[in-house]
Amino acid sequence: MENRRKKVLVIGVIGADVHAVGNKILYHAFTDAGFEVINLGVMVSQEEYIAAAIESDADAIVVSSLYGQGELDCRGMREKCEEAGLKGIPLVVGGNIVIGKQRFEDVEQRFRAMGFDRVFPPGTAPETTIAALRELLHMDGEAV
Amino acid sequence: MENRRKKVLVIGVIGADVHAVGNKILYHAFTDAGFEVINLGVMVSQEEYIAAAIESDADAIVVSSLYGQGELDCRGMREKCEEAGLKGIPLVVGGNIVIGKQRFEDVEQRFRAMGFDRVFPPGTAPETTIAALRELLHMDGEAV
Amino acid sequence: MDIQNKRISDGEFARLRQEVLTQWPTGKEVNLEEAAAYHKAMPASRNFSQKLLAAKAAGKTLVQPRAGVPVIEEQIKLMQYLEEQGEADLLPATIDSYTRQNRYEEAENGIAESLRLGRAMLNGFPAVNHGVKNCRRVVESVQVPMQVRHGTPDARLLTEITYAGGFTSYEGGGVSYNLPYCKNIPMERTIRDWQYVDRLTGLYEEVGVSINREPYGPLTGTLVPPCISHAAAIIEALLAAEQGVKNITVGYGQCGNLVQDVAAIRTLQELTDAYLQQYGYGDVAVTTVLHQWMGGFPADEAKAFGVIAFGSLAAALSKATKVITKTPHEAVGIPTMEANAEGLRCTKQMVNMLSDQSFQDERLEEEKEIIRQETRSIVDKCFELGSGDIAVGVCRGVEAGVLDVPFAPCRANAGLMLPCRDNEGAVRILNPGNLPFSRELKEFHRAKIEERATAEKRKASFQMVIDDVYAIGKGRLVGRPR
Amino acid sequence: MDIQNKRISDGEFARLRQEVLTQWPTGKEVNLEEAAAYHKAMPASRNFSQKLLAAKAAGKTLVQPRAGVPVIEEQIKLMQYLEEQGEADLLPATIDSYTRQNRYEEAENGIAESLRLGRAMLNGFPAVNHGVKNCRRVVESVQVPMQVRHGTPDARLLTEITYAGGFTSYEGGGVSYNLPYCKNIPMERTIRDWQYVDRLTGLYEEVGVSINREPYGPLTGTLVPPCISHAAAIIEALLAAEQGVKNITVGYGQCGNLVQDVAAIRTLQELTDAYLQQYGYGDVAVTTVLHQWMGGFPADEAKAFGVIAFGSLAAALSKATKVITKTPHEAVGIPTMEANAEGLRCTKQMVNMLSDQSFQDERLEEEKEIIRQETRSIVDKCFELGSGDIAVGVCRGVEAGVLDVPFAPCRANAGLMLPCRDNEGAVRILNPGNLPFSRELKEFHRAKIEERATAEKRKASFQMVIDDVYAIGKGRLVGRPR
Ligand code: B12
Ligand code: B12
Repeated sequence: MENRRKKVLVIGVIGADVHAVGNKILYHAFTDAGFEVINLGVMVSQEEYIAAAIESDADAIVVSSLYGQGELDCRGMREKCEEAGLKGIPLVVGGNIVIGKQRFEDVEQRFRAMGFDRVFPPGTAPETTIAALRELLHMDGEAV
Repeated sequence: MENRRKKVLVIGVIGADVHAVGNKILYHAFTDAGFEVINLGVMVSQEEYIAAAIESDADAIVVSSLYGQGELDCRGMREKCEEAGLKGIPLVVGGNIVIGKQRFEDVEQRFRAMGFDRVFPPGTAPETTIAALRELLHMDGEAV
Repeated sequence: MDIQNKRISDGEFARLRQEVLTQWPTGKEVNLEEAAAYHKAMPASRNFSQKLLAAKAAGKTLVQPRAGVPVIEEQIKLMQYLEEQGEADLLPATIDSYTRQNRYEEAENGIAESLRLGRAMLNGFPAVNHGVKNCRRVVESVQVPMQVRHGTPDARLLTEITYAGGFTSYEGGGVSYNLPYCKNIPMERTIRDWQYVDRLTGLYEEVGVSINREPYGPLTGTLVPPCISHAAAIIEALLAAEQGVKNITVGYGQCGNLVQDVAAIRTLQELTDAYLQQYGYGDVAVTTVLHQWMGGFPADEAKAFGVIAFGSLAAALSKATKVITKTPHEAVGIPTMEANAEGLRCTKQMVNMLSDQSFQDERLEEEKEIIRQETRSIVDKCFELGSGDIAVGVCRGVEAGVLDVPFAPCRANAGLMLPCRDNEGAVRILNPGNLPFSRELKEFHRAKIEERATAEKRKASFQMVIDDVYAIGKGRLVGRPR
Repeated sequence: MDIQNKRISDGEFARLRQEVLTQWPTGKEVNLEEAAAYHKAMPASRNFSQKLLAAKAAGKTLVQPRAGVPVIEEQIKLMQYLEEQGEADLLPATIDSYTRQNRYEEAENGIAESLRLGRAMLNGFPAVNHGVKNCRRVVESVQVPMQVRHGTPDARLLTEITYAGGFTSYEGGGVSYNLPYCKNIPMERTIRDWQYVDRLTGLYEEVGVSINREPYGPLTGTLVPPCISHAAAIIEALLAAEQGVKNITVGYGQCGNLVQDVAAIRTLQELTDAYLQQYGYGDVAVTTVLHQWMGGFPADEAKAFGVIAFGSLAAALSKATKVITKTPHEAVGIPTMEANAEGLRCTKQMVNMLSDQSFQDERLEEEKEIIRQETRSIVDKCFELGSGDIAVGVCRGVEAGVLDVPFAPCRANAGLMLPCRDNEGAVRILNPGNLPFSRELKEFHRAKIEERATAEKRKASFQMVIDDVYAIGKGRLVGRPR
């Protein structure tokens, strides 16, 4: 177990979004939890995520969107991943990913339809996020 | 006009209700507005209103209820008035006359069905109250 | 009626008790020994007195709602909701208004009608009608301590039933549950009936069950100057202590000026401690409660949240041991459990955000000194009028207008004093009536109100008082002319 | 890039202008003379500068929301609603994030998608795409003055269009709309682009149209110590004044400790006035704005009302000229117009209830002196680094970490300084990085944080910072370990 390669996450805040606080804290939390984290910071384009994921042979792409325009920014991301050869790479998204207070079930469905594997509501705690990633990446038995 | 008898109002807070502030202010406001006011204060029973109205040959009975139990306290008041010979005396009620935040249309209908001529929602200002009484008592042309 | 500030003898108490317990059938469910054993078996976390003392030691402000509904199952649901969703530290059963006037027949009808119509027809929880066993069901349904909150001139049977029912705190007193809460009852009678309540509390204390007693601070909730509510609270504390009460929470209703509110809570603690000490009751533990604004509220819920937060502010900065909350429904009607919990959570947030901060205003000491002098002048005058007996003295004091509550409905109240706000919103005295104030104190109030009158370019008059009554409901503290 | 704190010459401005106005088709709607005439024909009640000065003179705190939606008709509806139902004294158009990054194509798509789906797909009002005529429709739909609120590093075209569109106040500046609002843009560029904005404002002033400028106070909104936002505000005020701006509102985001917040607003006014005076801009009128808590909010609406009231408190007691409100939806998403109006009304109630009271804390002077020394050390060091030129100096200062914004996303920011709260919740500096503080100042901060560390029985560390980031969202001010 000790020698096994750490799981690699590419993280960043998509679009024209500059919300940096959560991103800095997630970097810290993911690293602490034993992930290798490629942090692209804020204002990340779909292309940048994909390039970084290819380069780092990433296990998942973690998209943050806080500012509301995530629904526009995330469209077509799954298709771009496929085209770039990242077939089936886990895509997760969280933050305040749509405009305004909406029924989360609807929001979740919309992002699922866009090809995201997991969709999280506002205020999801780092602990919850980490637990979900461990489950998604089948790390349940692994030490951290 | 000068010599005409002032309109007489019997006012008070019904039931086991001790809310005195609005009652004191209404007394003041009605008097200022040119009414003759028989103020029975708080904790007034139906019988007390009726006795006072008979004694003073009142033009209307103004029932306040603030504490929520007005719906129980007001039941049967119209019938008691009729029995006592106060046929058709205008009965008005206001304050916080039922328990909790209810649709006012329902409340109004319930009290109308009990025989109240006018029913007022919480927070009705003295000016509004006075205007309504003037209208009810056909004092529209009268000076104050 | 012959009255005295002296512990009711065991014989006399037993005699009264027989009478009290037969006022309504549920009285026969009460058995003091069994009840004491019940209390002792209760987890310590449910004891009000202890929770208050722990909070005081930790410098915490606990949060408590008002709440009561007629049907038992609904009361249980309400309590559980307020505990879980409202994060309440302490819970109440607010008693309905028929029970408060001992009209148990009407309360019974109210319960029946509530069940029949499927909606509450009473404005509170009719504990007497529900009896001991049902009270216990409520108390046992939650983890936190419970208090009886009411407004009952003769609360003897209610006390018997709710104490046996597991409540560990009890609001009220012979002054504070007379003048604002009835019309025709003489002071002697309520003082006497509340001696019974306090004696019963003392009896529980003697068998090792501590029950917290809380003189009702806000009185009419409408422009009551601190000295008036302080005097009432201190006198009720002294009367309670004589009967053997050991754990007392003195209360105050927010007036709205921060310096005055903080000064009020601080002096309330200090003066109550001092008077208890002076009169030989140094072993009584004293805590404080601030009531969020008790007068007319704005109907708009967002504005009501502002008023709720305003009260939380005063509670937090004064470091009151607990705060009693209002709800966004206040101006309209008894709140739903959701609205009630909202008031609690808004308060929690505000109190907690301020809990690490202290209030060190330059004017605080001066304001405290004013309140001290005013309060002492009233309490001491009552002692004087009673020739040293405060039970006698308070009755004479009320009659004389020495202790005078604004807007009180009770005939026993003189009603000569008129309060209004000064230019910074502190509640001052426009017309002192017969308050036994020194010339300096009267001059102080006059000058303060004059300052406002000048600023508003009008004479100080009853119109100013009316404007102040409406002010907070209309979005301001001081009722200035438009 | 070559930069200097000197008024842009007319020739240079004209050259730049041609470029700017062709960045997007709506640029050709702009005509300065026609726009000036339009402004002059507007009722005085719609002029932001004048309304602010009147409020300052009267000691009033005005209330202003954030608000912006993509579709014109919806923006009009929103503004009217907030004016009528929210009782807003001032109104904004908050610009969407594509426009902020000059991505007008994407904004166009966002408008189209919003129309197609019947719900907002942009987080604000895309003023550039809507153009001058549509802006005027919005401005004319309400009685109160309107401001553009955004976060745009290169805001030149947006300014042209919205000024011509009738807005009379404009937020932002070369520091405050760079460091928190972008990733890769060099300071020299934003300073230069904002000199353009300020020069344009100056040109309007010169033809008799006063437009208010507002450096953006809260920066990242997350544990920003007063000295940092003060330094940024003062420097932007100086830069603006040089370009001919005459009416400036300096801003500050509530930190949460009352003494610190009041001291901050008071010193912000005082220091800005002093620096403007010192550098020859004594004719600039300065007012202040307090932003209600700008960091993470609690998701629960009742608790959010608590935080809103908390910010209103700081605004009222500090007597800020205006307060920018949050809403009960803050933690979740762009508010509905109803929720936005609720935030406004809660604020109005709180601000008005406190308007007659003054804050006279014993510690106020000491706290003010700390902020003065800190701020002066940063601003003066920037002047030094620029050899007397503050445009050069601020770029070097930011690079060096002399002016360092916590949690800023921009690479230009040094990011060496770490803030955290002290034991009373004031924001202090855990690690000063390269802040040019005296040894005494550094010692002051160290001691304050040490006091908290001792109380919490843990070492001061980054964990404390993280705990503080979450604290208000979790119902407290100081992020203490559980
Ligand atoms: C601070 C803040 C700012 C600062 C940001 C400073 C900076 N550069 O970082 C400033 C003031 C500059 C700002 C600007 C703006 N903001 Co802002 N901001 C906030 C605020 C108050 C707090 C955000 C924060 O830092 N929280 C603390 C951190 C720790 O939490 P977090 O960001 O939520 O991140 C955590 C979780 O979301 C989660 N998470 C994040 N990503 C992911 C991904 C996955 C997969 C998972 C599972 C979890 C997860 O984990 C993180 C760590 O705990 C929020 C509202 C709120 N939450 O209270 C609004 C908010 C995010 N902002 C908002 C908006 C709209 C804006 C602006 C457009 C201005 C405006 N109209 O008001 C601009 C946008 C600028 C831009 N181009 O991006 C909106 C978004 C609305 C929406 N989605 O409908 C919010 C929700 C406020 C609101 N209700 O209107 N903002
Ligand atoms: C002050 C107050 C008290 C004081 C009263 C002091 C006193 N003796 O007067 C105290 C603290 C003692 C008190 C006690 C109680 N109160 Co109380 N009280 C209030 C409060 C906060 C303000 C009332 C007030 O004085 N307003 C100022 C005056 C000027 O306005 P007003 O009373 O509304 O009267 C005006 C109008 O209503 C109108 N009006 C009055 N009568 C009429 C009649 C007509 C025909 C018209 C047109 C108009 C009209 O004109 C008046 C003058 O402007 C209100 C809530 C609120 N309004 O904010 C609750 C409120 C009235 N109380 C309430 C309750 C339930 C109680 C208690 C049972 C305790 C409890 N459970 O909380 C006890 C009842 C005791 C009893 N037996 O009556 C409830 C009633 C609930 C309901 N109807 O669903 C209210 C609404 C609070 C709430 N939301 O729970 N209360």
